[in-house]
Amino acid sequence: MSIQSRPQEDLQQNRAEGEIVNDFSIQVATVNGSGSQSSNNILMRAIFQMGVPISGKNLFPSNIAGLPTWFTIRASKDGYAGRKKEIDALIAMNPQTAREDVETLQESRVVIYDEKLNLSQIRDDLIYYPVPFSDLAGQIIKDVRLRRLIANIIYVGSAAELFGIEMAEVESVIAKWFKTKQKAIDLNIQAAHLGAQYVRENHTKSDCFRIERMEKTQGKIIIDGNSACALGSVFAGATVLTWYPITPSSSVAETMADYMGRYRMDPETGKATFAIVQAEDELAAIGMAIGAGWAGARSMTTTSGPGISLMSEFVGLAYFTEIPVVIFDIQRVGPSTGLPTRTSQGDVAALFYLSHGDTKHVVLFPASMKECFDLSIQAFDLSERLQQPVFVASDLDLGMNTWMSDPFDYPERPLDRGKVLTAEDLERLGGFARYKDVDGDAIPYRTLPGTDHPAAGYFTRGSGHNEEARYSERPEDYLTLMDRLAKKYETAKKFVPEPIVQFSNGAEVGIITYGTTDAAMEECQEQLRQEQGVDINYLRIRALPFTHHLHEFVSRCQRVYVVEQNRDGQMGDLIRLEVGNEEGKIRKVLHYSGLPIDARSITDQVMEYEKGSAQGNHDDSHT
Amino acid sequence: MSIQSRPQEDLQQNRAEGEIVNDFSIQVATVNGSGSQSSNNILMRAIFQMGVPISGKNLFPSNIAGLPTWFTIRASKDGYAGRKKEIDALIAMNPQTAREDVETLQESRVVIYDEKLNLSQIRDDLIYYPVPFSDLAGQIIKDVRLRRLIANIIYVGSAAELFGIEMAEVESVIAKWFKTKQKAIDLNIQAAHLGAQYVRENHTKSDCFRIERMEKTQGKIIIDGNSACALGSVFAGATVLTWYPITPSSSVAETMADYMGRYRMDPETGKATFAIVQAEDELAAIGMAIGAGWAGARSMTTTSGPGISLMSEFVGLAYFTEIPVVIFDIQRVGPSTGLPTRTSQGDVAALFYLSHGDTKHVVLFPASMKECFDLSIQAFDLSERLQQPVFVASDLDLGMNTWMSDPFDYPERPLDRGKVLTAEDLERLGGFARYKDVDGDAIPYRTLPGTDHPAAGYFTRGSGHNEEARYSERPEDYLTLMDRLAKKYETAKKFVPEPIVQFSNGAEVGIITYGTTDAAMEECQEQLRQEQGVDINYLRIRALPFTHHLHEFVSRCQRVYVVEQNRDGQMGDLIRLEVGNEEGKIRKVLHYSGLPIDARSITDQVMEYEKGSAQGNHDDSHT
Amino acid sequence: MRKGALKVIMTIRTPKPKKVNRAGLTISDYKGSPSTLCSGCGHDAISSQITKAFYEMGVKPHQVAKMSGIGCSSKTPAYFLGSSHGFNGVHGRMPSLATGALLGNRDLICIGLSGDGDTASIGLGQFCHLLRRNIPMIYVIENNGVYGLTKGQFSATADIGSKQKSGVINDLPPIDCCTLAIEMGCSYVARSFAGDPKQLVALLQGALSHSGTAMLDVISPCVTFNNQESSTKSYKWAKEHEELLHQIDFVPYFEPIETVEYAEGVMREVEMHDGSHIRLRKLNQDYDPMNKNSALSMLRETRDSGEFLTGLIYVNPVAKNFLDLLDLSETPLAVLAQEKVRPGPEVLEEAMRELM
Amino acid sequence: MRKGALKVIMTIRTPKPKKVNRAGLTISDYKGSPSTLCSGCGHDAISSQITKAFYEMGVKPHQVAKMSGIGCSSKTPAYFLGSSHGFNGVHGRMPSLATGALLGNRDLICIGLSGDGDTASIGLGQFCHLLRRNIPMIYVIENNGVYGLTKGQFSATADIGSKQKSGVINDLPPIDCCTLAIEMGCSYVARSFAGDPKQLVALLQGALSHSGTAMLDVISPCVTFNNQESSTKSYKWAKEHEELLHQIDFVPYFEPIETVEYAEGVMREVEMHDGSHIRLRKLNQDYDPMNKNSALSMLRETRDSGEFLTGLIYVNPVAKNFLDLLDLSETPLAVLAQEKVRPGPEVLEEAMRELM
Ligand SMILES: Cc1ncc(C[n+]2csc(CCOP(=O)(O)OP(=O)(O)O)c2C)c(N)n1
Ligand SMILES: Cc1ncc(C[n+]2csc(CCOP(=O)(O)OP(=O)(O)O)c2C)c(N)n1
Ligand code: SF4
Ligand code: SF4
Ligand SMILES: [Mg+2]
Ligand SMILES: [Mg+2]
Repeated sequence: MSIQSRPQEDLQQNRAEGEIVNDFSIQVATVNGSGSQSSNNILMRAIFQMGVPISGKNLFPSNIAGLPTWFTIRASKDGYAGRKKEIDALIAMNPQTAREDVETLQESRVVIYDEKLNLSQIRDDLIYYPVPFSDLAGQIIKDVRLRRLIANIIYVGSAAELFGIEMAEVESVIAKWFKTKQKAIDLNIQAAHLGAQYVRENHTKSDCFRIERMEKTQGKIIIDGNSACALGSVFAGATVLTWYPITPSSSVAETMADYMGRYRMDPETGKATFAIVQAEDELAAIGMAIGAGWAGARSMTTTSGPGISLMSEFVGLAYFTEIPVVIFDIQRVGPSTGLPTRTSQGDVAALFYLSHGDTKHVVLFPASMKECFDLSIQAFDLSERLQQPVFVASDLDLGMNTWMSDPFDYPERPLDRGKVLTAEDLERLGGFARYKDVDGDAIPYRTLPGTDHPAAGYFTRGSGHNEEARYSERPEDYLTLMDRLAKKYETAKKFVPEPIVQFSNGAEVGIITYGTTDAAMEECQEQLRQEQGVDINYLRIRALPFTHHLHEFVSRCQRVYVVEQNRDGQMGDLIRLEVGNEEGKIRKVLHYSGLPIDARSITDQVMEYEKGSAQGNHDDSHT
Repeated sequence: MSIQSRPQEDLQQNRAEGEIVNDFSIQVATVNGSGSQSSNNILMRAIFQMGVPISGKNLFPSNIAGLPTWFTIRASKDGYAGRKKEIDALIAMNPQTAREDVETLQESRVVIYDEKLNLSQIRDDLIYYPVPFSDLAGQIIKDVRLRRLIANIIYVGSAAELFGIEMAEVESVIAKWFKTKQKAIDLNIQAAHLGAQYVRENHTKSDCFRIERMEKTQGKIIIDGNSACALGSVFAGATVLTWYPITPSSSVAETMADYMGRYRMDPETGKATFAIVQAEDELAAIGMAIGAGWAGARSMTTTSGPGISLMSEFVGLAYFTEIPVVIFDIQRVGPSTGLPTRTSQGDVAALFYLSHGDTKHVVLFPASMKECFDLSIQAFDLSERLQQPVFVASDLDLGMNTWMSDPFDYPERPLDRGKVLTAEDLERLGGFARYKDVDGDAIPYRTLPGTDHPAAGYFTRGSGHNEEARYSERPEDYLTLMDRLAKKYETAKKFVPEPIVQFSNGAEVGIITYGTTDAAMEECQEQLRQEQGVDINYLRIRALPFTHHLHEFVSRCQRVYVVEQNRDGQMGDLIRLEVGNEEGKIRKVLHYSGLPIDARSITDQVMEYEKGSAQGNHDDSHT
Repeated sequence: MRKGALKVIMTIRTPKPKKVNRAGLTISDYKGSPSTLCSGCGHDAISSQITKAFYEMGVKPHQVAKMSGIGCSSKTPAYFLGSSHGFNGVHGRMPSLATGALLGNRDLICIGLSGDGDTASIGLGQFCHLLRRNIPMIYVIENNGVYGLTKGQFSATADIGSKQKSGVINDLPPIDCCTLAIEMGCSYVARSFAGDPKQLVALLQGALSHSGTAMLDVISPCVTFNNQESSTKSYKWAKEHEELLHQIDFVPYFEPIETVEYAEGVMREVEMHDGSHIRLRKLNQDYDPMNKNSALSMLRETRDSGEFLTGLIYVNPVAKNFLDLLDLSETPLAVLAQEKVRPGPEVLEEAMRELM
Repeated sequence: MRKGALKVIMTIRTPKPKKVNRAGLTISDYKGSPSTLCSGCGHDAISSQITKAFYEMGVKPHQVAKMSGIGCSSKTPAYFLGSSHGFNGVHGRMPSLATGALLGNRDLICIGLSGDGDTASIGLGQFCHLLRRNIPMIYVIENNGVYGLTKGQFSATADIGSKQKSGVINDLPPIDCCTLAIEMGCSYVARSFAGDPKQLVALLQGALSHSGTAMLDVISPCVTFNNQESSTKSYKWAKEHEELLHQIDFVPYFEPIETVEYAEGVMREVEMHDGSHIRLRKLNQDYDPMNKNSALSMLRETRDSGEFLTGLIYVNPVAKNFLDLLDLSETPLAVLAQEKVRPGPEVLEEAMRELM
């Protein structure tokens, strides 16, 4: 299979005097479990070390070994990190997909491939560089299994040679990658050279793509969103993580376990200042997290769609009993099991309304590596401040793909543990009412179990209760409680991260996004400006509930496009509820194929609308 | 505690020359488990047999015995069945609540009470009829436990005497109630007479409430909504019921078990034509129901809020794999455990969006006993026709309270088993593609397991699949599938029950309700007309998705009030998404104390808005 | 006779009724709000014994966390230790809440109350996984063989062949929570009866001295829905069929152990984690509750012979509990200071360098 | 030697390889789509034996319902009996789907495929309740002690002390699915090994002849995440430690039973529900799989001694299954005609009269 239908971009167009420098994509087509991950990373990092901004997207199947996988490296002098629809250079290593992979390329693109596949007959409008990878591998290693691995690093060498990636950088990356394994280092470097040498001796470069040293990556880091969330949680002082494995969220917990083991053992006692428990399922995972939050720990769980559904009942309990807990939803393609290894933003409505009865939840939407780190930290503060569950809605593209980023800043603000009464406080106050709105912000005070004061204890229950936390079926008590919870949601608006807003003079069109969709926007704005002469105002949502900024933004635009990666335009609906939708002002631009959204798709859909011709799949049933 | 704050209705106002006939409410305040249920029913049915329309609402605690319970009988010559806010006659049997019960009455109302409680000092603006219930009971029975039961029937006699309920009717109801238990019949009749006699000899009637024979109940039945849903399911040909006990839904399953045992044993074989299984929890209950639906049975499950949350993951599976299953949600007050014995319409959003990812569900909203029967039947047809889960959203008020109704009509249409291919069909067609939109209505064809044809088998999976039901991660397959499911939801609009619409000439105000809220509307319309001179247009939603009627209705009204029993105005939001909300045209009238909504509360809130002064709890954050 | 015999023993055991206990508190400090259960409900009897056991052991109420699911049984935490924190969660999922609470604060003395439906029907999975983890808490099943709060449906411990008021008959075998608990690795497994207060108090005190999960399967009749004589969960049946495995004396660590002379094999003494002693006095045969296999056989035999065996069926006083295995800091995680849980800037820098 | 011995027996058993079976179908009619599992995965070996067993028994593919949860193991139903209906549901909840499918159509021959995580971790509750109900189906646990599909985390059957690639160590005891199954009332309990095709086929055929739940706990190595020698779920360990409880001959009901002479106590014969016979030939000691208690003791002993016992551990060929108990109409509920399921107008009138 191939991962895309043949897109329409004319190469000539963006070619500056015959050459395209630091602005193209290389896709390696291989099978999973074949060990190509490291070579792909080495290739990507070598470009990175030449100062050229990169991003890497791994498109893998939902199985363990033997099925087609595509790793796409995008080099972008402008630092565009979103998916680039068109592939400029294909490294075809997978017989199963080679033909289709080649067929879907656009003309005059590059194909580096294993000679045996002989692909050159398929089309004559491409530039082919056949390389006998396995034979070359055979020259330096006998073991057949290893030979496969070595072939991978050989294509790195060939590509480096072709695109002008300095071999010195390749070598240094290899050295870093294999750390202390000197034998591996030598072998891989040897193989890389072999690949380069072969190309040098047997091919003359006839394509237009080149990497040239620049200065845009100094001091940058390369990381994935799940690791960034894990780091954020470590520095948020999270103490209890209870989770159940599910793609694409597992690596949040697993990476966190590593970091915790390194950074969170008490130096004095050598004991753990955290507990990580793999629960028997998601009901138990969220139950444990809520129990820990109730006891006063900074607790969290990590999951994806199906887990969110299973957590519904417990999340309602936490909302109603006002217990802090942070829930990471690394979204994948739903409904049901859906496409576990594809990305989407399809859980927005589920998260906002999660659980039966009148519930509304706080959800944060990180859009970058920095935000994965920062908002993870803020999520814990918010959750303890507001005494309610807080969701961090990431997705597979953000969470499992590799992104370039500035290093993270150390948090300035100390931990906000919220309104907790100590024994001393109780002594002073002579008691407390667990669910009373003392401060007028609808946030009550709580005590932690174990607080050594006769007035500390109270009874938490998911059934009706009054301000003293006593059981009550009285209509007036229930109204008081539910109205306070509604008011607390208003209070939340003061604490959640504000949207990022950007106005351009005289722009009529507004675009709203959230989360990873933002990665395509810088490029999209450029396309709209360059190709269409359209300037836009831009707002990026970072949290539910919405803040007043949204109203202002919408009122300052003639037409607002909400761009998101799900079928129903879930955020678009929430925005319409919040600000209304006078004469169809709020329009939906949707992308839900499971592939990360790309600038081109957004630009095209926006322009379709703008030309008053919105039609087809992505037409919007509400307008 | 008392169940309401003191309402403001001036008795004089609705008093026709000094007397109020067949238009008042009697509330019996007692404790649960004290056996007052039967006497309350006898009192209510005696009035019913006098031709006077009645409705009975039981307000009971979430425990088994010993806590305050209020049973309210409303006699209404106009047949108003909604809750009447003000209590006209109190029968005070519960020392725990007597004082507060009396304090919350309005002036010149009636109090019949156990002499020992001596309540007459509390206020002097009420009419008191003390009766020594236990002493009287002691006269006819020694056993202390039985004496308590007998005291209950004694107050029935006293009330009958006071309000002019014919003793002959009381006797015939008692006879019916205790069926063949002659001893019980005699004892109860004796006790009733004793109660009547005591009042005759010791009190002179000084209140204005009277029951007078009329002709409005002939041929009517008395039933609760859960029994009506159970009967509907029996006649819908439901074959598999898998459930887990939860208030207020349990009696759907339990009543259905009775009916099935009587009406659905195969006369020829004596075997069951149905299976009823009490599962270990709601995940298993819905799982079994889906498995049965997949196998081709008409399957159903019954639950309430917490169960709905637990069913989330499985419901997403059924939506995505297109398996019919009917889910009854007898709504109670949520979130979480909430108030298990109070009523609400709080699950609308949860049901509509249930499960992660892009999902939208079909939900039916019965508003009467007849509709509980009819829509239950239609739910199964819809579910098999559309091949997706269908929810029947009832609630505690509808489901567990007693309502008067016309008898149910026998279904005209035969069962619609939807698009199922037999071995013969397959032979003719030479095969099929499980998920292909052959007819252009987005509804595919299915085969049942066990179909004796080599082409019958297909593989059902919650993961991505193509039209042939094969595993697929291809973006284009996923888009095709999700777009078809969206289109199928459009198709559903052709099949779901249309709303009930009623226009009055020149009316500017429109009111929209659904489910039990309708019970208060006839009375509310009368109040608006009589007291405010306001005529309204009325639309009652009977299903999600909405049909075109909603758009037409809204466009023909200046201002539309969506009246519902939850905090967030969940249906109101769905309506706003559907038709927009130009200058705050769609307004929310909310009631969420856990008590059934009453006409007065609606009338007052609507008028508040109309006078441009909507404020307070029920203010609407969206306008 | 038995009761007589018991009394004697109790006098040895029970610390002379004092006005206040070691914590300086009176018995009423261990009471809760008035029960809203049916009068005569077995659950209320259990609440009283919990009150008594915690009082006699001088447990500090503020250290206690009372956890429960949903059901009549799960309401009981409101009816004892009123000044302790309590958490009445969702149906069948108390084990995960309790586990989390103890992860958050390892110092809590945790007691979970559940019903047979809450534990053996909806909660079976979480129950088993809690036992596998040997979470340090007392887990009481108030076992009446029915769903009380929802008015009498069968639970997974209902007698096979038993009949509901509605006439429905149960044809599934009951789950034996004690056997299951032992198989799942529970380190303190006891069965008792709401109608046998003395034994129950002793077993609860033993449980309080235990460092892992202490599971008590307590037959607790539902007088409203399942107290007919035929029910193995009825007062009458349980009274008539109760077979004591042994007589139990509990000697708390803070009491002097008077050495009493016993004939060979008449008494076994189990030293608990906290130094308390459980003394088991032979009745019919000498029974070793530290032997898992004989415990399982004993359970099978008595089950087959329809006896209602009560007592301390299995105990392993030294099994490591889950918190030990996690090697958690002594200070409860919930109250660790910021310095302990937020690494310094240099750590973040190190992490960043590695990613460059 | 063992293998040798087995071969002999097999020749007695296996119906001479024919081109087509009783259903007139060839072995390839029982194949499915090509596997996408790792080459060498134990699960694929099991799929082959299922294909073989169903072929040899002449099962009609259209009567079969293949059910599964989520996991590498749960993908396997796609890799055999390609023309049968299959249902790959949600994680850990296959038991309820299978139960429902059989309620809807009692004629289905149902086989469920699950993993140790799917069954013993997330699915433990539903698994136990399925067994209690004795649902008539084959339930295969492809037990590799890890979560394969999510890349190697521990399941509830992971060896205590075993180490993940990440270095994390498991300190919880593994659940023994066979013991649990017997305790929960399962009526056919077997343990086998993906590397012992002959035994597995025989056990699957016996399962096909059984009228209640037949649970097969099959050790099925995960070559990618848990095949290191130290793992009790690895090929090497299993091969080296496998202890056959007996040698199994299966004689399907449609084959003549040649009476072979055996010395006293050398062979046991179990007659199955459908008239097939399972012949168990003594190896070390004579073992009676119809005795629950000895089955449980045997499991405990071998577990303690670290042996890997395989064979038919317990069977009760006459236990009533859930559908029998429900007294369902012979015609599957799914295909009952309208006349059977919608009572006439007179019935509704009667119901209405009662409510007046
Ligand atoms: C998710 C969920 N399902 C169902 C219920 C309804 N419910 C409340 S208590 C209960 C069973 C209680 O039985 P048991 O645990 O034995 O307690 P008992 O009342 O007998 O003491 C049920 C089914 C619920 N509250 N939540
Ligand atoms: C509700 C839910 N939680 C988590 C997952 C992720 N998940 C998929 S398979 C699996 C475990 C599979 O382990 P096992 O059942 O042993 O099967 P194996 O892959 O080892 O054969 C998990 C946790 C999921 N699909 N659904
Ligand atoms: S219903 Fe049964 S369990 Fe519940 S309180 Fe009453 S007696 Fe106890
Ligand atoms: S990961 Fe393990 S279980 Fe999964 S397919 Fe590979 S070998 Fe089999
Ligand atoms: Mg119970
Ligand atoms: Mg596994």
